[in-house]
Amino acid sequence: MTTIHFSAQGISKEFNRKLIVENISFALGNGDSLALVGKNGAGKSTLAKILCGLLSPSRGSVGLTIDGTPVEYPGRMYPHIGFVAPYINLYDEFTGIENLSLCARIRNHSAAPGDRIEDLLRRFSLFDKRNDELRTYSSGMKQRLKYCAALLHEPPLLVLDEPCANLDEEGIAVVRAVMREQQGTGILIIATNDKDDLDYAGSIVTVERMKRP
Amino acid sequence: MIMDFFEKNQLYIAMLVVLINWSGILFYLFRLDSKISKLEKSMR
Amino acid sequence: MFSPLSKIILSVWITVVLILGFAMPMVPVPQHWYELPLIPGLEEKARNIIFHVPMAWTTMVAFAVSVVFSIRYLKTKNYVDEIRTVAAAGLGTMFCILATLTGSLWAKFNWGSFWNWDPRETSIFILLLIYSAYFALRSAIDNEEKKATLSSAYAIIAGATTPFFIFVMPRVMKGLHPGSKGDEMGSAPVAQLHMPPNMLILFLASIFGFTMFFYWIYNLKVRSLLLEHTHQASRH
Amino acid sequence: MTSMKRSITTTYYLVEKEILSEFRTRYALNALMMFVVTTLSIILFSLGGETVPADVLSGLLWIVIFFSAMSGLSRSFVAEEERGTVMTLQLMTHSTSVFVGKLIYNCLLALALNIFIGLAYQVVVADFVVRTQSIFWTAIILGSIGLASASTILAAIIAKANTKGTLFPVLAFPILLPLLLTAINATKMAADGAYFGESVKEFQILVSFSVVIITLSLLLFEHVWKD
Repeated sequence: MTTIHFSAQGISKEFNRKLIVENISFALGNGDSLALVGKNGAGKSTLAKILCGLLSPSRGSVGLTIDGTPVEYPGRMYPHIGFVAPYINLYDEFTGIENLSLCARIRNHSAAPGDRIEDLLRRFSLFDKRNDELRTYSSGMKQRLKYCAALLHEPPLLVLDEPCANLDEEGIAVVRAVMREQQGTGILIIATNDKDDLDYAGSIVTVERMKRP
Repeated sequence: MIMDFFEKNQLYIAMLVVLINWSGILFYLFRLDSKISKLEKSMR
Repeated sequence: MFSPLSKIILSVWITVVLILGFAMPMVPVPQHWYELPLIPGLEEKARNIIFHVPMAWTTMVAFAVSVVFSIRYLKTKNYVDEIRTVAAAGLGTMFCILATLTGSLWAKFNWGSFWNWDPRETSIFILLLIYSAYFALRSAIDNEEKKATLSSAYAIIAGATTPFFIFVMPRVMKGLHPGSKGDEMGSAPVAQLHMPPNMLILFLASIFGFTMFFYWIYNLKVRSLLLEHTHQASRH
Repeated sequence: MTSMKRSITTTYYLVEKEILSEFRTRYALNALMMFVVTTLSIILFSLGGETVPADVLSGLLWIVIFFSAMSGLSRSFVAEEERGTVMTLQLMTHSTSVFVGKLIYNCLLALALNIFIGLAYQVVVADFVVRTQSIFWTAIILGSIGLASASTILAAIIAKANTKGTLFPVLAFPILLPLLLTAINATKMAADGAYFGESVKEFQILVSFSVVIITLSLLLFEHVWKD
């Protein structure tokens, strides 16, 4: 098992010279989980993107250490992160299995990805649809495939933005199981407004759009 | 006297025109400069 | 940076350059310090060099300034660097248009047509295109931070291609400006100046004066943009 | 596996993904081929049976190449932006690998397209006789690489702007002009039957242009790629 430390120090983000996220700090280790809550438009997704290294913060810093070695932010974060969000898309013109093997290859996961891909497809009940192009998938099925892609490399840090969006009950049950497993091995961060999701969070950070007096 | 000089050397008429334009621009710039300085002071 | 006294000195400096540029008489064989040579074919039009070349020079300076601050912006992500880039590029565009117009007018009476595609005319035209592309790009991006980053990146790429023109253009087109390929006096990438000393001094004084003049307006523009910025920030 | 080797395989799979995606969606290829055929026939119509000097014809050739590159090479990044797969790529790999992958794919596309244009132009335009084929093809190959390298970073820039299609040629033209002028000059020399050695200077300019642009792109790409 990898030892992981993940921390945020005074993260702020400006858009169009306006403050969207203000002064967020926390520190997490193995087995910790965190929920980011806040009103619509309060900057939850922005913060989630910053934590994954997709956006750079205007101020503050993000620190990730894996087995005691600090990871370069944001350039070298990607191998350690799994990220699922409604605004992330996979390739419509490829089939489910092509998308996943593409993921595995680009990520350089040579360690028998074939079995892992099949396991994940089975787990998210997509195995029968694996050879269909993604454009024929429903939005719920696409969401499940995003989970497969995010879990493929067994990331020590899993960030979920609206984890249960578009999912049916069966899907939600699988996602809940995934969340519980992640808490056992690494770090789980969820950005959500769903009360049920909060049961899976050890601590809660409220994101507010600060108004200057 | 002076008029005679300008009648003979018409290039100097053009020079006068340019100088008048130039002084106008300079006047404007100096005023703009002092206005911005004042604003900077009041903003602080 | 710019004290009131130095502004007055600068104003007097350029005024003197303007007066001398017009007033120094042109004679076939100069005898006194104040007399300029009358070159057949150029005649009184030679005075233009005092007024036209500084515009082109200032355009280049403005472009260099905007590229330098673009590099700095990408390093610091500080909006002040972005404001400096924009201010320099805006003024550069103005000087670029002035250089194009004055050059084109002079070319009509010296070389017979308003536009001849000689290397230096082409370079100023390309600079005009780069400036317009820069502002077109800026107007097509809504987000301020993205706008600053992307337009800075573009300015840097554009800046990096300009040295190529110095090598490429003399190879592919005939030059009319002094110092171009085929000039009997010899060719050089940047204009080689064959002038009597008094004219050279006046010419350099003009270049210097207009460069400082650019700096003054640039300074005004940066300050006003900064004011605008703090004003907008205080409203939110 | 060393990290060098790892990023090479990553880049290889990224290029493979681009090619596969192109064959599935036909985003660029079909439209580009039609574009080339239409422009060539417009040129043939307007030339009528007139004899046109070789330098005009070399200029026309590079006009076709420039505009077909403008309509094809911007797709690479614009398509990712439109499909919303930018973040997916960002989560999969390092930005440098993405850039190099796109660059290689664009080079391949530009080479395929321009070799086709070069062949078609020589066959179809009767007045355009290339006396030194070696100069002609070297100019086409080096020109394609230069065109692709400048287009790749500019495509990454305009992918984030609102008016993508119209903006691309506006941004690209002043930057590509030294390349185009040099390539036209080399093509002219090829038509005039110059020796290969005479055009070495042209090729040096083309190569150094690509080297400068690619180096700069690698430095700038991370800023452009990440919001």
